Amino acid sequence: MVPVSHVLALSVILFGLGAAGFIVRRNIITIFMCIELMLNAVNLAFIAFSRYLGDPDGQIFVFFVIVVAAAEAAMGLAIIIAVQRNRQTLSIDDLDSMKL
Amino acid sequence: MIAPLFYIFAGLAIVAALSVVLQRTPVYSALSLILVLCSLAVIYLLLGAQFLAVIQVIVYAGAIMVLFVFVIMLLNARQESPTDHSLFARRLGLPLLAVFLAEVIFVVVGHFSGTVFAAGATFDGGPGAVGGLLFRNYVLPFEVTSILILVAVMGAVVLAKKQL
Amino acid sequence: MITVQASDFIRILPQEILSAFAILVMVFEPFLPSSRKVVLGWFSLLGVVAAGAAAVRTSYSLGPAFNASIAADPFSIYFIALFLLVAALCLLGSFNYLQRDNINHGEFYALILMGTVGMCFMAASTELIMIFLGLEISSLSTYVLAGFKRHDGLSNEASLKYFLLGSFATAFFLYGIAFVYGLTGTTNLMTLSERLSRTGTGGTPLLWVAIVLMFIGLGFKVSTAPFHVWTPDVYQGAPAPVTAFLSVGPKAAAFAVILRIFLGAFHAVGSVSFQMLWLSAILTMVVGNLAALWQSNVKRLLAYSAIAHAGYVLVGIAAGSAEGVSAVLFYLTVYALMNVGAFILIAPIAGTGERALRVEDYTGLGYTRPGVAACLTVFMLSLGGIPTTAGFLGKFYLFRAAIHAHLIGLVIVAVLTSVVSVYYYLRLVVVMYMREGQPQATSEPLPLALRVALATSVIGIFVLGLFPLLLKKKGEAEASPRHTKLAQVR
Amino acid sequence: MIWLSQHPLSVLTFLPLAGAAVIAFLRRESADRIRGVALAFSLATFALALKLFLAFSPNQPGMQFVEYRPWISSPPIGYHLGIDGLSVLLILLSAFLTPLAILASWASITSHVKEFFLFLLALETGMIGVFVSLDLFLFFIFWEAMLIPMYFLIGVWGHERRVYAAVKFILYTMAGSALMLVGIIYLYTVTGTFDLEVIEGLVAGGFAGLSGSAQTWLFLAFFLAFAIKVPMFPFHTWLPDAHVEAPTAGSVILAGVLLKMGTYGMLRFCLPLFPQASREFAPLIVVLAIVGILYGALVAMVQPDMKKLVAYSSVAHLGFVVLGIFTFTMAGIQGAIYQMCNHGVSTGALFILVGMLYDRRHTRQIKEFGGLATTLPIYSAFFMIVALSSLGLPMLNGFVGEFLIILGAFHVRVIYAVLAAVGVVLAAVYLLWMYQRVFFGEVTNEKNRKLPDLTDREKVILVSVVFVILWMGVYPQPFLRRLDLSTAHVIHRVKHGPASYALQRTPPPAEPAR
Amino acid sequence: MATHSDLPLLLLMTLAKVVVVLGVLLTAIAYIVWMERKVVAHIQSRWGPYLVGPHGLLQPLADALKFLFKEDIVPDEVDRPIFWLAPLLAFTLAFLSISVIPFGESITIAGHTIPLQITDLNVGLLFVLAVTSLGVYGVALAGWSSNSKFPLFGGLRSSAQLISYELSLGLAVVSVVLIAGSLSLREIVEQQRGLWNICKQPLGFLLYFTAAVAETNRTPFDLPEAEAELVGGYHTEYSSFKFAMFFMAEYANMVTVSCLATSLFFGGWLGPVFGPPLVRSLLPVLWFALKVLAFLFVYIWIRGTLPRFRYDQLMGFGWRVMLPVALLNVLGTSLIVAWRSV
Repeated sequence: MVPVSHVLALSVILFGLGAAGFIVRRNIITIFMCIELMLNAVNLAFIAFSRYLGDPDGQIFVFFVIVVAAAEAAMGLAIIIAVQRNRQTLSIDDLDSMKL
Repeated sequence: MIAPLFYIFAGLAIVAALSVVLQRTPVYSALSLILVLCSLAVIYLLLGAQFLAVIQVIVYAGAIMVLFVFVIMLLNARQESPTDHSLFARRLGLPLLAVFLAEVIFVVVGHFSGTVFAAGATFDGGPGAVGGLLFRNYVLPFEVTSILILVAVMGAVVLAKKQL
Repeated sequence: MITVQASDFIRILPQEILSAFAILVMVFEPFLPSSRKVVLGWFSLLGVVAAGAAAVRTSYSLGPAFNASIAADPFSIYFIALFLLVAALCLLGSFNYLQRDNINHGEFYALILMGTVGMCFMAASTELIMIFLGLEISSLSTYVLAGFKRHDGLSNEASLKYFLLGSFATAFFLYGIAFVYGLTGTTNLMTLSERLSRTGTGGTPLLWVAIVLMFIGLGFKVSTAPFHVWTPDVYQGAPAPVTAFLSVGPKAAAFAVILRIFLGAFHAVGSVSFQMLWLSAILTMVVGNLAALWQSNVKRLLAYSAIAHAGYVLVGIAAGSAEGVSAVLFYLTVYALMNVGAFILIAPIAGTGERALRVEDYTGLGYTRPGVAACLTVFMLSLGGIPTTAGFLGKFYLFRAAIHAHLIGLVIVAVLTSVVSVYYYLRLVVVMYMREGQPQATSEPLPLALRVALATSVIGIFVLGLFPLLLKKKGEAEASPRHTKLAQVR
Repeated sequence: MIWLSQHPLSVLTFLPLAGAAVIAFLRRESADRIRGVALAFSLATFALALKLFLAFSPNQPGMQFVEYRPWISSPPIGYHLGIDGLSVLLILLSAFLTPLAILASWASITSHVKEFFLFLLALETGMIGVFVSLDLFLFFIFWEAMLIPMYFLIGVWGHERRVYAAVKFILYTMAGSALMLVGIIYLYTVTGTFDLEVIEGLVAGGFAGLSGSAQTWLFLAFFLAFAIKVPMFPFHTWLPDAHVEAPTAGSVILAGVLLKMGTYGMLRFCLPLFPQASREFAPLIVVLAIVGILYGALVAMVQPDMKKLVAYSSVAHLGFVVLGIFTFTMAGIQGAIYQMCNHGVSTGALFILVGMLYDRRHTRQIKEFGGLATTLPIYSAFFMIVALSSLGLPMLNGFVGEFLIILGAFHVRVIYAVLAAVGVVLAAVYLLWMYQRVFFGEVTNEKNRKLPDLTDREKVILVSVVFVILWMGVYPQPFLRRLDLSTAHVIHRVKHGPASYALQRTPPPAEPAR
Repeated sequence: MATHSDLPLLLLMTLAKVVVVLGVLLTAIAYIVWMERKVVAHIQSRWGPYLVGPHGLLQPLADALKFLFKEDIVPDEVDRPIFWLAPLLAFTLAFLSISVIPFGESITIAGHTIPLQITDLNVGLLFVLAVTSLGVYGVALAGWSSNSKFPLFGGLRSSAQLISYELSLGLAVVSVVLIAGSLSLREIVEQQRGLWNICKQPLGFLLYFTAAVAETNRTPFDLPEAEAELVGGYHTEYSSFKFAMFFMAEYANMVTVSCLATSLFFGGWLGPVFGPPLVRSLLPVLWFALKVLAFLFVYIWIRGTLPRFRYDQLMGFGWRVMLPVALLNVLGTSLIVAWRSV
């Protein structure tokens, strides 16, 4: 069997990559995708724990996270479309009209 | 059988996740992300969560990511141009993040070192089990989700529709 | 099979009523011409009032509901009442604004109601899943509301930044939950608290990691430093009544969650969460207040002030006592009154399209619009913590709790930064009364609804400033006898 | 009505606020009616204060006219009022100066008249409230709340750099009082009450909850707030700005009353509550006070601006007061209290006089004047009397206070007395030199030739002031008599520290029932 | 659950099944194309392919050769990796979902009972839905990577269409699942021994089939490749073998959808069974094949007779008619199921 810690390590690595991408990337769609990556890392952790504890409740959480991710995606992409429509840019660096 | 498959797909997931982060073209990132999602679905399956594995593919890969790809195409997002606006964030944020996550890994691995998954006799990841829980113990969250989705629908319409 | 009883539904009655009204608003929306959409606003207000009545009803049948995933306890009733107050004030403050800026869509009201529902769920839930869902409902509503001026670049930008950073934070919060779950095998706060104290897993580093992760997530929501970076941009870009809503509502809700989780469920863990709160409080107060000094845009200025106020609240939470909790509850109400008041007042001053937002635009306002200026002055003084206003008593209670807990250094930082804050609050007063010139601000008379909202805030500020016990007694009931009871249901 | 007569202090405190409320409902255009109402209320307050002063029994120890009423039950904050000899004098001073300030701004304030008088009356409530509060919390509320009207008075109706001055004023004071708030809350957490008398009793009884170092820190927290308010030497920089930029009424109240709050606070709180710390810090404070006296005097001497000169003279005079307090002698403290009143009257009068000149010429530069004695004889005469009072000429009020203080200092150390005396001489130098340059000699500036002399209203103001100056100089007994017990009490507390004082003069108010 | 000792054998058998199914399917596809050309020709009073082999029976082979040996044109501006990936994805996914469809009961060879199905997942139906939901990518990415106007529009249209109709499709399937109480296709088929689901779910079937036609981009829903407006739609820029992959994917999808319809509504392999054991186990496969063939014929028949929708009509129909009806159907079904179980 696979040790629990290996699954969790995978989860942390994915989470970290997502967070790093959030910081590094400039395209808002990519940034958003990095958030999705983080959510997936969370889900993996939940499933690993759920399996580890022999307790199916953790799966429920994953279910809700997926639902929320879907809702967020719909919303986020709508926001991105609205931004693109008004500002003609997808780069987070161009969205700085409010500094002071 | 399970262990090698796990390591193969874990490796695939990491490589694909790296690709999500490093690709400059959003479509490539999206495709890499789909790959991550599918690898994870396989890992879910290996961990006994069949229902969620399938849901992962249907909802995540099949709906959410389609939406992403769709928007990328709609907005015709090509390669992003590198800028140094974020230099501060990179210089400060990345090392901090790295340290923090290294610590987390250290703690997690330390905490669970040596433990393996119990033989999954008590664990049922099929649709029946999940559905049963959902409608018995978690009926309120389930119903509340409908409000969430209503908000999301409303929000998406408000923000993205050309004429209200 | 499914064991849901009638009492379960009574215990979430306010949320149900709000949701029902929100849906009705959506149903009626297409049948009203654009000019008469304000009817929906009044209808939503009716919904808020009805929910208030429902909260009273709920308070007579306290207890856990839906498999202990949610609790109707004094704590949640208090917060629900607070959210309803905020929603009502924001609704009153938005009618005219929406019409004037030509964004008079019924969805606005529905989203405000939905956001309130989410916040109510956050405060009432004793189950991390429910807290998470509540958080998401309120967040998604406010993301849209922030971008409600669809054709305005700033509003879009605000919405986007709020969304991206909010989701980022949510991921952290969730990850924290995952670790808590992995460690204890439960996501129910009551069970969690029991298991933590029984098994003594309190000290494991993994739990610390979980706590830190959750705190990062919630820290974004309440905008504590260094997770505050989104706040000024979002507050500036969002339509002013929305800023009023999101500067108070989600923040208070997140504080409710922090109280429930950190003082309720994790109280056995102690030191780590305390260190974190302490550090974060100091950073937040210093960063918020110092940054506010350089702002020339009123909304940004108030945004930094809102950050600073989160720091003050953290002082009360760091105290970690029942006294601290009661002080926090009191302070949040006070904060709601003054901050909502200030933001909904900014809207009519700024005029169509929110043009007059610089501090200089307020020049001479004290003489051209004495009433408006007087209200704004009251809000500023209260935010600055000048006695006889509720802002002072709020801070006083927080500091008292902290000193009781021997956090004197923290309190000294707090009082000194609040002196600094007086400087920037008074800048507005200075330009309104002490500078000559014609104000850039518009001079259309205030609509009735806004007057009602402002009067409520101003009167509330003074009444609470002089007779805090009208509310404080309630706050104490919520927090007593021991804060550990927070997560439990009497 | 019976209720009103039974609660004289509440009535006294809130009467001006009632006046402010009345003004709030008057129409903006009827400026004269507003002025009239303001004057009427301030005079009524003064009458009440006078009645209170006369009714105050000099032989009865402890607080008089005590009112107690639970206000906020958690934490137990009481609406606790009461006065002793110290406060009754200062209340009288406040009530006396306010009508003068109103009269002095009768004609000079023409814009936003309504708000001006509204704030002025609100300010009076704040001042009296500070002096009557026997609950630390209540005291703090009045102490802070009072800043707001003052801030507006300076900021709206002041001179060129008014905004700067107003903000500086409020920030300095708040910075000090913020720490005091921490001190107050800490004191509460240790003793469980905000009631001054209860805490004092505890401290006097050798209360164990207050360790030596805690006492030191608390003393510093309180003292800093008061020292900034006084202002003592290194914290004085807000004062010249505020005084100079404030309108006449503002300067009068600021110099006349607000500065006294600092010294009042030292006497009321620092000394009795933290006797040990007070004794420890006394030498340092005395030195600072003397530095303040000399520094204030020297700087005053070179000021080209009359108002600034008066402002710096305040620094010097308040140095005297602090010196007197920290001698811990009967003479020193009595002198200090007396000097507080003197300074209030004479410096207030000086500001009024400078204000009158400013109304006529719109300048305060000394070099702009000269030979005014010929064009404005009555004015010059009044100015002379007031200046002499300020520099401490025997037979006038200033002398009594300064003499007593120097006497007290002499008991502690001779050198203190000598240096303080040098300060008196310097005061004579800068005041008389200024007087000489402004009033004597030929009229050098043509603009000064046609100046009108005092109006009747101005004469009323100045006559009343001079009357008080003379009375206080010639017959200080009624004032000093009322101070005896209070002073003795303070000295006893500070000298004998937490050692032996067990006498509970007034029973502490019972813990309020829920 | 397989124990470890069975594992190699199991793998071997699975592999064999994959090879067989794939072979059959590929051939089938080839001849469906032939059938389509013939049927449409006859509907239009023509002869159709007639030259290569008797009745043009070798025509598919000729087509395949042509596809293989034609020049593979890759335009300059395309996004090469994705341009490659898209047809591959479409092709693979189309063939993947067939793996859970049971085409017969079981066959016993050398003492081993082999179910006539590649894998029997307990979430089999969901697996099919999952795989079909991924099908969008092939089309969308093809349109995108071509970096050309018409393919992009075609790709976008197709994505929108697939997403829209997938909902109705899923909901129609849900009503069947509600009745069956299982997600395993084998079980669903077994339960239809008494009565085919088409009798219980006529509306469901109608919805399913309509949505299925739309899902496979067939006429009258073939907007993504509407020649009149979009030249060739998403595969305008494709040629040679890559085009063939799209082509085969489309037909494979048709087969899958027909298989699914058969299993869900028409009793799958069920039918009269008689004869010796081998025949007994092969007859169900025949029934299954015939039912599927019938569906394919209907497909072609529709293509031959119905005109194409306009794009807004298509979307409107999907969201305003199909979805509400499907929802009502689910609601009604669940009420009946609930009422029965009380």
